[in-house]
Amino acid sequence: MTNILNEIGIENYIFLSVILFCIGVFGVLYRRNAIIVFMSIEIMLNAVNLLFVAFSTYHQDAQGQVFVFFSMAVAAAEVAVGLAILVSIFRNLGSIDINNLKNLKG
Amino acid sequence: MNVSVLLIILLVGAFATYFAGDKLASKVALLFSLVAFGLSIALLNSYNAGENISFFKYWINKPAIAYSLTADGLSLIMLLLTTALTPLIIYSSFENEYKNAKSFYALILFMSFAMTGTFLASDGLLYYIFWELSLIPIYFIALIWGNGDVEERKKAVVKFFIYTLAGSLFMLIAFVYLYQKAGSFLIADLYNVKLSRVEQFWIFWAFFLAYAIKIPIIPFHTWQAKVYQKAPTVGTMLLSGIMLKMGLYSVLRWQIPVTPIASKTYLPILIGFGIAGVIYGSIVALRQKDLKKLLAYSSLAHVGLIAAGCYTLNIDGLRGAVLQMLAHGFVVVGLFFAAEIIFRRYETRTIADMGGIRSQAPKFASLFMILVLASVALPTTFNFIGEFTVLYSLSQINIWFALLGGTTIILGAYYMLKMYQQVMLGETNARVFADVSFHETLVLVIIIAVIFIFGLYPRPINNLITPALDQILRTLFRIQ
Amino acid sequence: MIHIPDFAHASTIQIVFCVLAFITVITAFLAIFSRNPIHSALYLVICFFTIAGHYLLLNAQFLAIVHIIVYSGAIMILFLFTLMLMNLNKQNEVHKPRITRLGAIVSFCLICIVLILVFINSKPIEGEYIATGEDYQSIKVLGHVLLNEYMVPFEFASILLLVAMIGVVLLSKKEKTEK
Amino acid sequence: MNTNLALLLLLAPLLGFLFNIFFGKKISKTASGIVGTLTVVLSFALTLCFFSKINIDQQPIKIQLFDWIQISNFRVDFGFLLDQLSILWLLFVTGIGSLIHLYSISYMHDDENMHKFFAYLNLFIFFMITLVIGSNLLVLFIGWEGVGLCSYLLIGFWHKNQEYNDAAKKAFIMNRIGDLGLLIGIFIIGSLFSTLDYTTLKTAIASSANLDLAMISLAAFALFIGACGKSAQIPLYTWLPDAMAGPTPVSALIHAATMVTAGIFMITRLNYVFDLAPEVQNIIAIIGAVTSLVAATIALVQTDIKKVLAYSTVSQLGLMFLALGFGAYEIAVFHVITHAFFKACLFLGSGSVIHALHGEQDMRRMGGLKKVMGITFITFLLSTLAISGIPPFSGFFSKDEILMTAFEHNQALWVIASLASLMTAFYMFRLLYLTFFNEFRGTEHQKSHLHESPALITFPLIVLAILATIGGLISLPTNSWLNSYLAPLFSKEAHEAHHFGTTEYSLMAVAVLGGLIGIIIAFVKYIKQTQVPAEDAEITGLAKVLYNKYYVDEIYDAIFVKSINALSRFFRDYVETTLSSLVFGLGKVTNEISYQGKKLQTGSIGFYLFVFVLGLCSIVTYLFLAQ
Repeated sequence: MTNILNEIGIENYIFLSVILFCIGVFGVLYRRNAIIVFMSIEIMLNAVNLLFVAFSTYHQDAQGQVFVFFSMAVAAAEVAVGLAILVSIFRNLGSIDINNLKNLKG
Repeated sequence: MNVSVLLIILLVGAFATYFAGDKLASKVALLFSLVAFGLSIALLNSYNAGENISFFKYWINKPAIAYSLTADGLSLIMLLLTTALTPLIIYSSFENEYKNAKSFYALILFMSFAMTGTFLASDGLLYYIFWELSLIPIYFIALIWGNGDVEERKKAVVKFFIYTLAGSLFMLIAFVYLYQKAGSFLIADLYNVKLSRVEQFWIFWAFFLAYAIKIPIIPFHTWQAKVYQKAPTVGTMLLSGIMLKMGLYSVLRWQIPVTPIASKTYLPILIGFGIAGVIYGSIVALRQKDLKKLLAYSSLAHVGLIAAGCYTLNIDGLRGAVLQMLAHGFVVVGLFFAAEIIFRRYETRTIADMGGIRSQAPKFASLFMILVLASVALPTTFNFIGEFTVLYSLSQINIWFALLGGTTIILGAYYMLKMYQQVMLGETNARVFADVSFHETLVLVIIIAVIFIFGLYPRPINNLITPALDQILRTLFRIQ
Repeated sequence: MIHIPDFAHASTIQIVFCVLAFITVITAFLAIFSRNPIHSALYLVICFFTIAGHYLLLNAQFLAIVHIIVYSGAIMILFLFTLMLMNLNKQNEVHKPRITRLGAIVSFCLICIVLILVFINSKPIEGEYIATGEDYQSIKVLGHVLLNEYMVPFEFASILLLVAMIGVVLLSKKEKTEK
Repeated sequence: MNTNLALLLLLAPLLGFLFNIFFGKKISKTASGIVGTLTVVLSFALTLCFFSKINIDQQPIKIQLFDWIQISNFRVDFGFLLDQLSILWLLFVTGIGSLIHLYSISYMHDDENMHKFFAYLNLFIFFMITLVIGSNLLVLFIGWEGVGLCSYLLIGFWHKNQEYNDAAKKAFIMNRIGDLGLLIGIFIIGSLFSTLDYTTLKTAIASSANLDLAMISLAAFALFIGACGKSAQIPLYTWLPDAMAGPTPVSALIHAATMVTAGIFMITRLNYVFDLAPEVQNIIAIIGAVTSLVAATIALVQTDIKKVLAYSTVSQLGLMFLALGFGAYEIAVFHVITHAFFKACLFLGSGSVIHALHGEQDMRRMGGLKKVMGITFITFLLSTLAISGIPPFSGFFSKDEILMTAFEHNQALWVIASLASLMTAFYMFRLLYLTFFNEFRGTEHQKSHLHESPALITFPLIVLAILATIGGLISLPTNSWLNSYLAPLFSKEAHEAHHFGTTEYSLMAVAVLGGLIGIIIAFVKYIKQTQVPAEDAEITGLAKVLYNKYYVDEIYDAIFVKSINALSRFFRDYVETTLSSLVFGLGKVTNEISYQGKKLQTGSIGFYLFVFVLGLCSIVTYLFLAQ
């Protein structure tokens, strides 16, 4: 059994995940809709997960994948809690435009 | 038995007072403070008998901090001052009603604990901890139980707190630097660490800032008058009677021996600071309208002279300074108590509202007069011995120092007698002034007795402190 | 040293990778840019599927399945439910001011350039990709690792999920402020 | 035995003080007065014992109690020295003190706080004894400050009157200026000789080869400043006339006979120091002469009977300093003693007059008292003759000695001193005439109550008048008992008895003639022409300047008191606030920084994220470049 990376190369995974990550960052900065912001965060998480798996293969080690599991668990929890917060914000403010959330202004 | 027992007693006392409830608090606090006083007498005895009363235990390994308490003559005498004044101060407040008395008295004992620790600690960081710890209770005492407008009080007290804290921070920096050099916070190691001139310069002024604010030496005194005025009298007594002496003690214990070259170099400047304080404080005191503020400025003047004595770096100056510290501690407590006695009856501290008390309260007038005379250092009072010795040591350095410092004799008499005249003398006051009660008399009589006993026979104190001061000077001049 | 795929002589795997990668990036972009949040969510689902494809490509079958279950199956459904709950599909999002968008684009470019340059210049240790032939990512092995070495974090993860669950229930419950 | 007796001598008045302070109120006024008097009489009796003892064996008695102040290279003990000088001083301190106590029993009988008065008087005697018998300068200093304190307490005895309190305060503070001088002197002596003990000091000075004469002069000068304060010399004399606010026995005891002579005692005690500083001695002589003239001129026009006596005291003290300046210590001491007799008598006499007039002190409201107050008048007359230097009264001998010494050393000063004594004769007789002769000028009410004072008042007057008359016997020009008695004290040979030739006799004649001229002028003015001094508002010209004491008080007030108060106000209102605002300024700066920094927190998440990304980029870049 050959290593799949012989065919594709670890760099390409790196680039892919970098691009995905940057798209996530861009989404967070660009959009005002909190749900889309959340989705962008998910994209960033996935970019990292992808890199984990790629390196797990590279090192032929299961530990990378184990971390992906944990990361998924955290992501799931985060999304659940985050969306719940969003729902309650929506209930209170009638909008989820992040520009309206300026209570942190000093 | 060693000195840490004393600390434990005071700390336990603080808790016990808190849990005793508002009604019993003052009595429990008095009991514990008296026990502490008795204990410190016992410690003195065992020290005189040559027993080892120090305590040493490593506390934190890295950085190396030891729970190290050492008592020599100097520490012991300051200890005695603290433990003797604490019951007196507590007892003096017996006729006052305080809200939440349990916290009040617990804080007093806690403060006493912290100050005792400061006088005993021989590890730099431990000392620093006690030093800062003593600030917390007085902050609350002044803030919560103080008098006058709340906003102004808050302003004054917060200023005091932050100001002294900021000063101490420089001391902490100095300690950290010393630790880098010496690898230990223990005082003996700090004494032995080799420092260059420039290093000594920085460390010296860092220490100076902390102590100058605490003592206070002008121009770092601006917190003092307001806080004295706003704090409850008990707080003022604690501040002026004991806490100021922490700064002076620290000058002798920490600043001078650690930075000998700098101390010798800046000797004239520092004496100048002290004497400027004497003159400035006396002159400002002349025109104060508030009795407590006047006493605050008089305290500034006296403390300036003590500081000048500390910085003379000769045995007379040091001994005089210590004697004067003790004398000033008692007298200033007495004077503030006299102000409190008037306040209890007239509800005012404005001098202009007083006058004509003497014909109504002859007993109080006599006791107050004696305190005033002690404060102006009449011979046979304890203050005279201190003042004379300090002035003598100043004259050894330069006769002009003695002359300028000696203006305290004239100006002190001027503002104190002027105050006494405006407060006590004149046509009988229209308002009734009940003469001093038993409690009040007892407090004043104890203070006066101390003033006269040691004013006539200071030898026990001399014998106790002289070896310790000699040791400091030997360290200072690096004589083995 | 960048490994440029030789498209003329590309192997099947390489083609599959390129296609998958292309879809991933495009759908990610679309997810961000589409006006309608429902569309965004659907694009994102596709994106996640392609990522699962990458996992499969890397021989991590279990992970791919879990990924599909968790992300596409749970998280995205949650998103869709929320969107429908809020009835946001019609909501027209007001565009951000130009300066904000400019800032977003600048930072996007910046982070892209920085990261890519860093990775390019980081001079990875050149070497043969090892293939020990050992089984390291079957369910059996993973389960072993997960429940031996990482047992405590595993349990903590479960607690985390439990706590999240409770928290969500509490958060989304209607507050009884009217009393 | 000596120790116990000496301690009893010292402590008896202290016990009297304690008794009167604690129990005086409980017993009757007279009883407290008697207790006070008895303690002083006891001291006097003991002094007589010591006096006879020292006359026999000539040996000073030294008593060491315990150590007091520890200085690096020496120690100051509580120690007492009973030698010729201190016993002499004790004699008249306790002697006159007893008489004045006796006098006060009657004089103060109407005062509700009589027990306190006696307590303070006793305390004063105690401190005066301490001052006199201390064996070193610091014990002297205890007494020195202590008598100042008692003077303060007694001047302000009627404490409801703020003017009296001002006078008391002034006395204390001016004394303290002198005290600082004394302390500086003590410091210099201590550091030069490592001792403050008189006998050790004397031997140290005698035995040391190379003395630092400049420092010794400085010390002597500083000590002289101290003496100036206590003995009311220029420039520190203004407190003494004001001190007349106190009850009259106090003026007699403290401000005429005893306390004010402390400066002379101290200089005499340290004669061996002053002998080494001739330039300081010159200053002393000049100051003494000038003081005596200035005070005499002021006394010429005063109308308050006690003020006249006060300025006369200053003037006489000036004469004593003149003698001290010439190194004629025994002459100064002689004048101290005679002055104590006649001035105490004069003050007590004036007290008797004031008592009869119910507190009236203005001579313009007196007159004609000769008829009703016979004993007072006669004693007063005898004392006035004594102070005017008319032979054979005591003042003649002492004053004449001083003038003669002055003539020998410095004729300019002699002229000044003679002028002063001429004026003395004038104003004293002016006082006498205005008070006792012609018609009574007071109110009818006062007139109806005129009476001779009771025996308790007149008895001390008689005793003192006798002493004032015959006191000169102790030091006759040719055969001076005093000189030989005091001889052991002085390092150089006692002043040779003046060689009596034509010069001396003519000098004597001039002095007597001067006195007579003064008396005659007064007689012409106040008896023949029956003039009465003008009312305050009508005084003009030079008389006004004199009447207002050369405006010295006002000048001092303007220069020192006002300026220091202005400085105090300036410090309080400007310096304090500036310093305070500096400290607050630090806080304000911090506050402002934080306020400006707060604006960064816009609350816009987009902005935060943007900054966050930038930060991330820079960190990554940094980490990468740092490798």
